[in-house]
Formats: sequence, structure tokens, C-alpha cells
Amino acid sequence: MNFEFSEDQNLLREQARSFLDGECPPTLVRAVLNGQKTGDSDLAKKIADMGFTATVVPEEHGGLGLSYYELCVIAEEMGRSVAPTSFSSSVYLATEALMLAGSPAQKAAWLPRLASGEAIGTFAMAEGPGRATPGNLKTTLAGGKLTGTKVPVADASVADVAVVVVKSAKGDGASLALVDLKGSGVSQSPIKMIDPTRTHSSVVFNGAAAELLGAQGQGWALTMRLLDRAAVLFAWEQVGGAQAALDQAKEYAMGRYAFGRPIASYQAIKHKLANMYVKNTIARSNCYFGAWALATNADDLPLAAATARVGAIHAYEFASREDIQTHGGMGFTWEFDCQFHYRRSRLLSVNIGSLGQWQDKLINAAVSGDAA
Amino acid sequence: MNFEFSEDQNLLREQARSFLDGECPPTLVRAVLNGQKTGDSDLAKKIADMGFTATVVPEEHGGLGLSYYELCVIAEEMGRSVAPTSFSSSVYLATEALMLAGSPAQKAAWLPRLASGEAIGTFAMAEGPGRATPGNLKTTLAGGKLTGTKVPVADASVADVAVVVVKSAKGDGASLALVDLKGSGVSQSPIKMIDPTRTHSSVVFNGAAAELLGAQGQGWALTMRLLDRAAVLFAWEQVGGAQAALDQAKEYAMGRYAFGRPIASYQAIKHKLANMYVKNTIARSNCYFGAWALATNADDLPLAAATARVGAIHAYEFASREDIQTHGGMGFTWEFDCQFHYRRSRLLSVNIGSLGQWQDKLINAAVSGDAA
Amino acid sequence: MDFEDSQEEARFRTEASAWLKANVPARKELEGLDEIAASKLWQRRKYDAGWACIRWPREYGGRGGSAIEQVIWNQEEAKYQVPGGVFSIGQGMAAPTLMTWGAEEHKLRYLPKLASGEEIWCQLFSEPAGGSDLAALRTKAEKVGDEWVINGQKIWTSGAHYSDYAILVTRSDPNVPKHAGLTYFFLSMKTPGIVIKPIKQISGGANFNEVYFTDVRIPDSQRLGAIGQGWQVSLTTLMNERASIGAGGGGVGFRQAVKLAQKLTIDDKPAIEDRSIRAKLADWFVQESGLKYTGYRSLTALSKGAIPGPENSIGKLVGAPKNQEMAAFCIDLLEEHGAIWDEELSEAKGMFQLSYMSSPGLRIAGGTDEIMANIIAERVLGLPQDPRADKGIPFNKVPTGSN
Amino acid sequence: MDFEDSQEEARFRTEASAWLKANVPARKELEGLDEIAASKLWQRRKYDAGWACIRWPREYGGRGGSAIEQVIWNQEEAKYQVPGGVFSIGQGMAAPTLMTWGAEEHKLRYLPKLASGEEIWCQLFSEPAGGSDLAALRTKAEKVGDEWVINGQKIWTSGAHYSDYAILVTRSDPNVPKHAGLTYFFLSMKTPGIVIKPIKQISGGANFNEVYFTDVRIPDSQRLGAIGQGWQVSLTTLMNERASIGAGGGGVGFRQAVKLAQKLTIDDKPAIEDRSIRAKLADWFVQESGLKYTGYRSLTALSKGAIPGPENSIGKLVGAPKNQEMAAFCIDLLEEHGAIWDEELSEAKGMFQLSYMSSPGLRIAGGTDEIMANIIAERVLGLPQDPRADKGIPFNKVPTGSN
Repeated sequence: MNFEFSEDQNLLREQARSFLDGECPPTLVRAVLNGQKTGDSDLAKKIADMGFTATVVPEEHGGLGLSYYELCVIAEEMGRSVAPTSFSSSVYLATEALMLAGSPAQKAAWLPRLASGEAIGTFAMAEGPGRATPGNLKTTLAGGKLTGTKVPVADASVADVAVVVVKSAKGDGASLALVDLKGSGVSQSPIKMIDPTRTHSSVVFNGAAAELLGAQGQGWALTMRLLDRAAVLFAWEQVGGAQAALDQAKEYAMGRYAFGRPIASYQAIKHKLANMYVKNTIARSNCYFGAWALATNADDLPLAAATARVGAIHAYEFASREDIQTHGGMGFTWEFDCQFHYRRSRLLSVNIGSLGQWQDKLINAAVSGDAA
Repeated sequence: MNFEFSEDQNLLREQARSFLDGECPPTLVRAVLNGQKTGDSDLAKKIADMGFTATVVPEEHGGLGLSYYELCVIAEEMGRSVAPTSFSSSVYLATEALMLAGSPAQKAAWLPRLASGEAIGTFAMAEGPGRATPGNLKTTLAGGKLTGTKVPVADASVADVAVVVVKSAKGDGASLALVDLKGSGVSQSPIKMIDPTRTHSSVVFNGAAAELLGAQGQGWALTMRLLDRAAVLFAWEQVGGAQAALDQAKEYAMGRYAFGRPIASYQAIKHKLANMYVKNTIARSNCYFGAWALATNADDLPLAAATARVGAIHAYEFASREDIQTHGGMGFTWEFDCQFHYRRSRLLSVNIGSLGQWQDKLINAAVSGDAA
Repeated sequence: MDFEDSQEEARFRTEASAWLKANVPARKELEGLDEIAASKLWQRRKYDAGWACIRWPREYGGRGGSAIEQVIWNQEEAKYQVPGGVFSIGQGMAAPTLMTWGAEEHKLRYLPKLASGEEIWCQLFSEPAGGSDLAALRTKAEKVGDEWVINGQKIWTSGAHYSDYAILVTRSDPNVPKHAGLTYFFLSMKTPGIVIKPIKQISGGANFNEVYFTDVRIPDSQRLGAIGQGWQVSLTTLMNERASIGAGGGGVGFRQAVKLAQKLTIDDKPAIEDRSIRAKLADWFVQESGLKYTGYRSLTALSKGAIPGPENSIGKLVGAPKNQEMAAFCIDLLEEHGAIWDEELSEAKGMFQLSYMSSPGLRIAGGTDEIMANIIAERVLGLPQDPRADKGIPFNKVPTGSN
Repeated sequence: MDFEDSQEEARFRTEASAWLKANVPARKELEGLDEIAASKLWQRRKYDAGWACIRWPREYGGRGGSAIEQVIWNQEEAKYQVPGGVFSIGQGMAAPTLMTWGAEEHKLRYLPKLASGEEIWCQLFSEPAGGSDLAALRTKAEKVGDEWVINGQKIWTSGAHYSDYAILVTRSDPNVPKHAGLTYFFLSMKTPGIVIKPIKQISGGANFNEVYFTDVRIPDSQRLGAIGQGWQVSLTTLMNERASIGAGGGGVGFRQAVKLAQKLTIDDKPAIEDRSIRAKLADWFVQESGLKYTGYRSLTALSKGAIPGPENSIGKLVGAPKNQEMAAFCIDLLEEHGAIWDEELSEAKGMFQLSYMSSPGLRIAGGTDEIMANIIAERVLGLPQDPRADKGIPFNKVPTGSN
């Protein structure tokens, strides 16, 4: 039994943490929140210079060819520091999609640039309120022309390339399209989000030049596989954030006195923090399972991904809400940083499908797993 | 605004309470639990002598012709004392069914005897595990002969007459049958329940003489209306039990000391009891709405019934579980009375359909209410 | 049991609704007026017609009515979109305190102008170090001649920037136990030495202020209650605050959530047909309905002359977390699009997102969930207080940690 | 990261499983033997072959193995239906205490017979007035010559009726603060003056006993630790109890619930297709899976030489309430029929009903949910203790209310 990260991986964690403490302190997150800085002014470049964007990209494509354990370690630290960056869109989604479905030419064209940070990628699925399905997608790719509106699209304002889920030309489900966002026929406008530290846009494709990524009509199956992989990485971000929220709440509760003693000595607060710890531990251990399934490409990946995702949503939602509650009135003020987690958690709870979708996927995987 | 029981009704409450304190003390409940007494040795008779079984039966049929407010008051006290009696089966179900769907002859034949307590009635729906539907009923009524097995049937061992839900002869849904349980072609065997203080049987009808209650094929609609009415009354029993469980937990927590002070002074216990109070208050206020809808035969009855039922299930389940938890190890012993509520609550949570069914009915009623 | 008014209640309701129908200002009439001006216009009109502060004695500008008449009036007035709210602290909390503790000339001078809306009051109680432990306040009051000199800071003061007067609790003696060293005043917000800073909330709003005092002088004649009696005076104010704590309401509720679930789809079927959605909605309906009928029961008690008690805490304790859960639930229904908070783009003009960002405040303002549970445990169920580490200790000897 | 054994672990596992395959008693062999006799037969066989008490030193009848080897052994042994459990308190709690605090001749006399299963031990700690406050025990120990005379009552003693020996904590001095007045002994359960009464539980079982002491005499030589040092000695025992607290498991779990939901229907469709059912099942799966992998992480730490700490409390804190909710959930799925608790009639032989009636015990035994949360708050997160009303007060002056 060796169900733990390796020494090298823990070393990387220290490295990532001290890097982010230095380059992505709360003051930076706040500057972005206040609109004094844009999301990716230069943090994305520094992250790329650390090689984080290249972690799992094969060496033949200019990557480091490291395992997903390393990427999970980095993701947790990104979550802990509530990093206001395009890292997740570019690495967990665009880069993953290209590695999953890209042709040799597409990989050669984009992976080296994404790995080096020279290019930023993103993923565009939603077209409006509610769940996207192959049945309700409207965006189309016909004759190499992409047409339709995607909203919201994370990081479109800084991204060079996007993987777009489109209605299959043959009407037999969905396909994936690869589009150069800097090309003509692409227009976008920024939109206000519940978490302003993550830039999103509404993107209109008006006959923009685009090509298929993966086979015609395979888009939905590919998207589900892509989201399973991304779910593990986002779950690590959520667990990192949930731990930071618990640390923040604990520190405040120890120093804040009411009726002559620290509020941390009242059972209402003690048990609240204990519950955070319990939910965080459950979520983290499931993320270990997710990391293992991702790193070993296990058949269990769909189950592991859904389990990690559901646990992580519960943990971060609870921790970010009760972190504010523990702070009382001050936690509700703009001056305090509790809001970082409260906003980020809500965003991460819906960005790749909400709780209900993943609970449903979990049962599909767990019960079919029975049958098998 | 006069949303309160009348003085007369509160007087009746006092009367019912002191009667049950005297005739249905915990020692009686325990004797039944231990099998030293059978459920209805003589309590049912004493209850009938009080006139409780006659409460809402019209005077023309030998009843008192009182309102449902009075019956709700009595139901709450029955629940508080965890009364081990057939009262609910006979009054909330059999008597209600006859008043709802009985022919003049059927009413004349049974209502006076049910009102006086000379006869006891019950209701038989379930035929096995899971939800009964018109589609999966097997019991049939053909040519005046009733055939099939009902399990479990509450109080069949003491009942004279049963209202039975059967598959409609025309196969167009369900019908209701009225059967004399003392007649031939009826055999039954007692079954062990999670709440042994309420007798149940497995009843086999083997061509027993029976007649339609209400029109052919109307059985399901009638059953739904009957259960809406019964739900309000059972909800009052649940609220009465939940209040008793809170009282019990509070009394113990005040007297039990740990680390030099009453456990009632620890926030973990204080907030547990506060949550019981909150759930009980929500449930009780919804029961007021239910009582009003039942007494005034309001169009809102289906909504009021589902709302009362859902709230009452939540309240009694929580109170009966956390009552034991508050007592610690002693609460888990046979000697303590906590188990009365823990068992009764579970029985009342499924006896006329479980939480999920009533949540579903609630939304049907609330949302169609929108449309209207 | 019924939902009907008594005869007198019905008569009052008819009269009130008739007057309202005839006198509620038309939208045009309020055009161009800011909230304060509009509120004052409407309040003055009610005052002149004898409909202001229903329960107050006539000599103080009220109508001399009953508690239930006040409720009926509120119900009828709520049927219209009328300005107001800026007077609630003055009329709801300052006034009852003045009536109980003020000198007659104070009552005659200040209450009518409170009733007419000519003067607006705010409440200077909470402090940064206080929080749930209100009586731990530190703002210093020193007697110099027959004046008091105030130094310190208050926080969470709504309306400080547009208020004319305020009620204020101070620490006049730090050498005695917490509750024994407080003294209570009222003062003009125009008094020199007062600085007001708005507090921005995570919801974007700024309904509250910090108020700083530097050598602010108050004549001793504006003291309410004896020196050191400030806590008892505060309890009068707080009792009235509790009575006025609402259901933690506003924001998303059952109806809005159902509407959304009818509009959106899950796997191309209406979300309202999804059983997991229905189960959650049903439980929330039960809570809303339970609070509604609990309110009807208190109203019934009120109309029979009972005084609203701590059991009203249930509204906030149930309503505030429910509001947070429902807002998150609706955002989840909207999926990725739910993370958009943009008046044009968001469903329902961003109401769900605003609710989510406001709900933490509902769970805290006027007493946190935890304090509400304590109130129910101690004042409704009669359970013992938590051990009090500060009991009997001089205030300046009580441990305060880093703050 | 992987689930593989190290080379040495793999070697040990192979050896263990081979021996088990060859030596686990066939059902016939155990026929007619009661649980005790069957357990003793199997334990003796393990002992003779050197597979008993893997971690104990060889001179005390153990194998001199590592913690992880013990775990591997348990995993392999768990693959068979073998008797046991009656030794767990003796081997898991009494033995470590003897090893830490006993005299050498005690260790040589008692440990090998514990390892071989020849002698069974129980634990006499809890008392009616104690509960969560274990150290508040009152059973009196008076020194008379070089004997101690014990009077009082213990409760929640598993296996008292079939045990040969017991560990016992007593109050030797009521005039000093709670923790300072305790003294720890071991004694033969055959000692005159001991009366054992089984406790019937609401689940119908009677796994626990009350044990009454009337002038029970124990030689001073059977004292463990110094007079008044009983609490420190108890901590050794309790540390090992905590390490042995399981996931509050048993009863209904995800697999059983899924099976039921696949078998039953809602509106004539399989219940497993109902989204409200799926959502609940998914959350429970997440909890079970989370506990499983948390266990793997502790095992990894264990195999690297770490000592299991208070974080193990999470298993019971999550598992026990989950068990209660899942049992209720399954009974709900069964509808009215779920209220039947009858081995023949009930689904799954009444397992769901038994789970429901047993689950309150899981939430209480070995520390209530509330105590578990305290342990996590104080010993894992390092939050302050609750104010201690009994701190520094002589035990006989501590308020005890009616009990």
C-alpha cells in the first residue's frame, strides 16, 4: 500500500506554493476583483515560465512529460491561492482536448505553444441557461465555417485557441471544433461574473474558420471523456480552496473573542470547523482516487472523477459559506478575503456541470460497474 | 385573523391528555411492547367510551358531528402518548372511507358501530415491498368475492371490517372493497413490526364475501382523497410525538451532568434541541393549515395535507433520533422509553406512503395551483 | 379557526385600505425625488391624516391604535409600492426607548417629528470588537462638567449618513463588570467630531456605516436612564429590534425557483419533472408555509394582546440559510450560465446571483444563525446559558485576545 | 501512488494467505461449538503456528511483526468466515496496557494466555454517571492492608459474562480533582462479590453488561501504575481503543441500497432511475469511498511507521449517522412493508430494520457523534477545550445534578 504522493511530488507542492505565495498573494486576487488588474496581466506568463503549463504534455510536443500526480499537486495550489488565471481553461480543458482527440498536425501546431505558454487555450460549451445536450446545441460547423454564440466562455479574452462543442453537421449528435480566436469571424464581449477574478466572455462565431477536432459526431463522447479528466483537476482546485477556507476560519476563530473567550472554544464553532475538516478529508481522499485513476488511465476514471467532483463541490461550498459565517459581519465586508472562496466555489460548482449532473454520472458508473 | 384552536377545543385537549395520561401511561405502552398485553386489550374500548371514535361522525349515524379540529386535537394527544391502539386505522381510515364513498346502506350498517366502538375498522392497501399503484395491485373483487393477500394490514387482528384497495375488475385502475373480516374466506397471521406496539397482520382473502365501496374503477381516486384526509390526522399524531420526544430529551439534558455542568448547557445539545423546536414548530404550523383545510373541506386540502405530512415526517424522525442521541447510551437501552418514539416515528413515516411520495404530491398540488 | 378579521379589525381594514387607495402617491408624484425625499413625502401625508405610527399615543403623533391594527395597516400598505424603510429604526427602536426612558419634554420634542418623518434616527450600538457580544462595547464616555465626551468607534450603523439623530450606548466605567459599566444617550448626528464611513459589502451594496467619535460632546440632559444603567435601556431597544426581525426574507423563494425549474430542462425534459428537484422544492415549500402559518399564529396571539417573544427568531434561523441554499440551487439549475452576474445577461436580471451574494448577510445581521439557536435554546426552551468566562470580571480585565 | 504491497509486505501476505488457506477450520470442524469454543480453537491454532498477535514480542506469545503486517494479516484473515472478536478487548486494549504498565512477571503470566486465547479479558471503565465524562467514575477503591476493597458499579462492559479477567479503573481518592483520584487494577472476574447483569438494547441484542462490585478484594500487586495514576494508565488503554474504532460500519451500505433500488419500483419504473434516489445514493457513495481512501492513506502512513491518531474518529462520525440515514432510506423505499421486522417476511431477512434499530448505538458507543466532533476539533484542529466547570475542584465537590 503506497497511497501517498511521492517525495518529488511533495517537493513540487512546496515549490508551487511558495511560487504562488509570492506571485499570487491575496493582494493580487483583490486587485483583479477590484478591476485594477485584468485576470491574466502577467501571472499566466510566470506560471508558464515555471513549466506548470507543460506538466503532462509529452516531451515530443515540448512538454515535461510528467504524470498527472504532478498536475494534481499544482491544481490544489492553484485552488488554495484562488489564482485569477486562465491556467485551468488552457491546461485542464484545451490542452487535454488536443491530447485526447487532436490529429498529429493539430497536436504539432498547438501543444508546444500551449505547453510553453506562448498560446492560451479554452473550451466553449454552454450556449445559455441550463444543461447543454447534443439535442439543444445550436452552434454549427459547416464547410470549415463555425457559426453560433457561446456564453459564457472562460478566458476567451486572453485565449488564442478554443475547443468548441458544436451540433454535428450530420445531426447525429455533437462534434468538437478547433478555432483560432484571433482569426476573423470571431467577436466577443466580456461579461460580469459572480467571481470577477475569472474572466469570461460571450463569444459570437460568424463563419469563423475552424476544423474538426476528432471525428464527426464523436463530439459528445469526447466531451464526456474530457470533462471526466478535467473534473479530477478542478476537484483538486476545490479541495485546495476548501482547505484554505478552513484555515482562514480557524485562524479567525482562534483570535476572535466573545464573552471573554475565543469563539473557537464554542461548540457551535468547533463542530462547524470539525464538519469542514470531515468534508474536506472525504473530498481529498476521493481526489487521491481521482488522481490515481487519471494518472493510470484506469477504467474506473468515470467513477473516480464523479466521486471526486461531488465530494469536492460539497466540501468547497460548505467551507466557503461557513468561513464567512465564522467571521460574522466582517466576513461579509468587501475588505475581507472570505469572499474570494465564496465566489470561486460557486463558479467551480457549475463551470463543468453542476452537482446533479455528476451525482447522476456517479450512479451510472457505480451501477454499471456492478453489472460488469 | 383567528388562527388558533377555540377554548372548547383546548378544553378537549386537556381532557384527552389527562384521560390518556391515566389510561395510556408509558407502562402500558411498555407492556404492549414486551408482549405482556395485546395492542387493544381494552384501551380501544375506553377511548370509544370517551366518544373519541364518534368525533366527526354525523349525528344521524350515531356520531357527535363535531368538526375535524376536535379530531386533530385528539390525534395530537394520541401521538404524544404513543397510544398502542387501533384508533387511527378505525377512525382516520375506515370511518373516513365510509363517509367518503359509502352508500346510504353501508353508512347505516357500519358508521354507528364504528362511532360507538362496537366495531373496529381498518384499511388494506399494501401487497408487498414498494409502492402500490393501480398497475401492480393483484387483489381482485369479482362476483362479490374478494381474493388476494394484503400485507401488512394494521389492526386486522382486532378489526371487524376492512376497506380494501383492489384491482378494478374492468382493469381500468382500482376499486375499493368493503369486507367483513369476521366472515369466512378471511385468514390472517400476525407479523412482527419495527413498532410492536401497533399490531399488524398478513391477511389472505380467499373468496371472502365483499362489496364495492364507491364506484367501480374509482378506487384510486378515492384512495388518494382518503389518504389526503388521513395524512392530516397522522401528521398531528407525528407532531404530538415529536413534541413529546423533545420534552423527554430536554428533561434528561437538564438533569444529566458531564464535566460538572448539565449537558443542556453545551451548545451541541442546545442547538440540537433548538433544531428540534424549529422543525416541530414548522410542522405544527403546517398542521394548523392542514386542520383548517380538512375542517373546511378546502380546495387546498391536497396541498395542505402533503405540506403537513412532509413537515411532520421530518420533525418526528429528527426528534425521535436525536432524543436517543441526547440520552447517550441509556437512550439505547430497552429500559428507557426513547425507543417508543423511535419505533413509532418510523412506522408513521411509511404507513400511508413515504416522504418521497408526499414531496411529489406536494409539488403536483403547489404547481398545478400555480396554473390555476 | 379562520383567516378572517374580527368585526373591529375588518372595520379598521376597510377604512385603512380606502384611505390608502385615495392617498398613495402616484409614480409621477415621486418622480425625481430621491428615496429620502419620497419617503418623507409619504410619511408626512400619513402623519397629517393620522395614519402614522398606529400604536403610538396621539399626543406623540400616533393614532393610539392596537398592535393588530398596526399589522393590518402594514398588510394594506404593503399592497402598494410606497417609499419608506428609512424610518424603521427611529420609529421601531429609538421611539419605544424614548417612550420608556425619556423625559416628557424629550418625548414631546422628538416623537412627533419621528412620526411625521421630519427627522430620521439611527442606532449606534455594534462595535468591531463586539459582534455577537454586544455588551462588550468599548466606546468611551467621560463625564466633564455636565457634558459627556465620547471617543470610539461604532459599526453596522444603517442610515448613519442620512440620519438627524441617533441612540448611542457607551462604556462609562471600564472598572466594573461588562453590563454594569454602560450608559445610554441620544444625540444629533450633526454634533462635531462624528465621522461616517460607508462599509462595502460583498454583495456590492453599502447599507451600513462605520461611525467614528473624536471628543464628541453630549449634554448630560440627553442621557437615557441612570449612569451605568445603559444595558437595561438597551434591552428595551433590542426587544423591539427582535420583534421587528423579519423572516430573513427577500431574494429567491419557492415561486421563483419553480418558475425557473419550469423554464429550464434537464436531459431535454422540464427540470420541474426531475424528482431530485421536486424533493428539494417540496422541503422548501414546507419551510415557507410553516413560517407563514407560524406568523398567523403569532398574529392571532397579538390580536389577543400577547407580546411577540423570542420565538420570532425562528423566521430568520430558517429563512436565511434557506435563502442561501435556494440561491445556490437556482444557480446550479442555470449551470455554467448561472455564474454570470449581469443585469442584462442573467436570468431574472441577476436576482439569483444577488440573492446568493446577499444571503451570508442575512445569516449574520441581527444575530448569526448560532445566536438565533442560542436564543431559542435559552429563552424559548429555557436551557442554561453557556459558561460565562467574563462573568463578574471588571470589563478591562476580561480576556480579549488579539482584538 | 499505487495500491501495491512493498516487496516485504507482498512476501508476508503470500505466506499468511498460504497458511490461512491450509489452516482455516472447515465449517464441519466448528459444528456444535459455541462462539467462545470456536474462537478459542481458531485462536489456539494461530498461536501454535506463530500467527497470533502479529505485533507482540515473541516472548509474550506474539510474532514480533510490524503494524502493517498486522493489517495485512487482518485483510487476509477477513477473506474467511472465522470466529473471533471475543479476544479483541483483551488483546487490543488490556494487553497494550499490561505491556506499558505491568510488572515483567505479569506480562509473562498473562500475555501468552491472551495470545493463545486461553484467557479472555474485558474492560471495566464506563459507569452510569460517567457517560462521555469517563473520568467522572465513582466506583470506590479503599486500601485495607495490602488489599483493595472495591464497591460500585460499571456499565457497557462487553463480554463480562464470559471473561476470565478484567482491567478496572476506580476512584481511590474523592477528595482530589477528578483525574488525580483514580487507581487502575486488573482482576479475575471470578473474584467473589462481582455480579453481572446483561443490558438489553432496543435492537434486541444484549452485547453489554452491568457489573456490580460489593466488597470485591484485589491484591495491591494487581495495581497497574501508582496510586492516583489511574488516569494516565487509562489513557494507554483508550489510545488503543481509539485506534481500534472502526468505520462505525456494518449494516446497510451503498451496495445493499442499490440492490434494493434496482429491485423496487416507483411509479412502475425501477427506483434506481429516480433522480432523488440517485442523488442520495451518490452522496453516500462519496462518503463510503472517501472513508475507504482515507483508510488507505492511514495505512500508507502506518506502513511508514506513523502512529494512528485521532483523525480516525472521522470513520465513526461519518459512518454511524450515514448508517442510520441509509437504513431509514431503504425502509422508505420498501414503503409500508418496510415497517415489518420479521426474518421471514422482511426484505433481506430484516437487515434494514435491524440496521435502523442498531444505528443509534453506533452513534453513541465508543464516543457520541458530539464527542467525536470535539475530538476532531480539539485534537486534530487544535481548537480550545470547552470551559471545564470541574477543573481543579475536588471530585466530591463537583456538581452532579440529580444523578
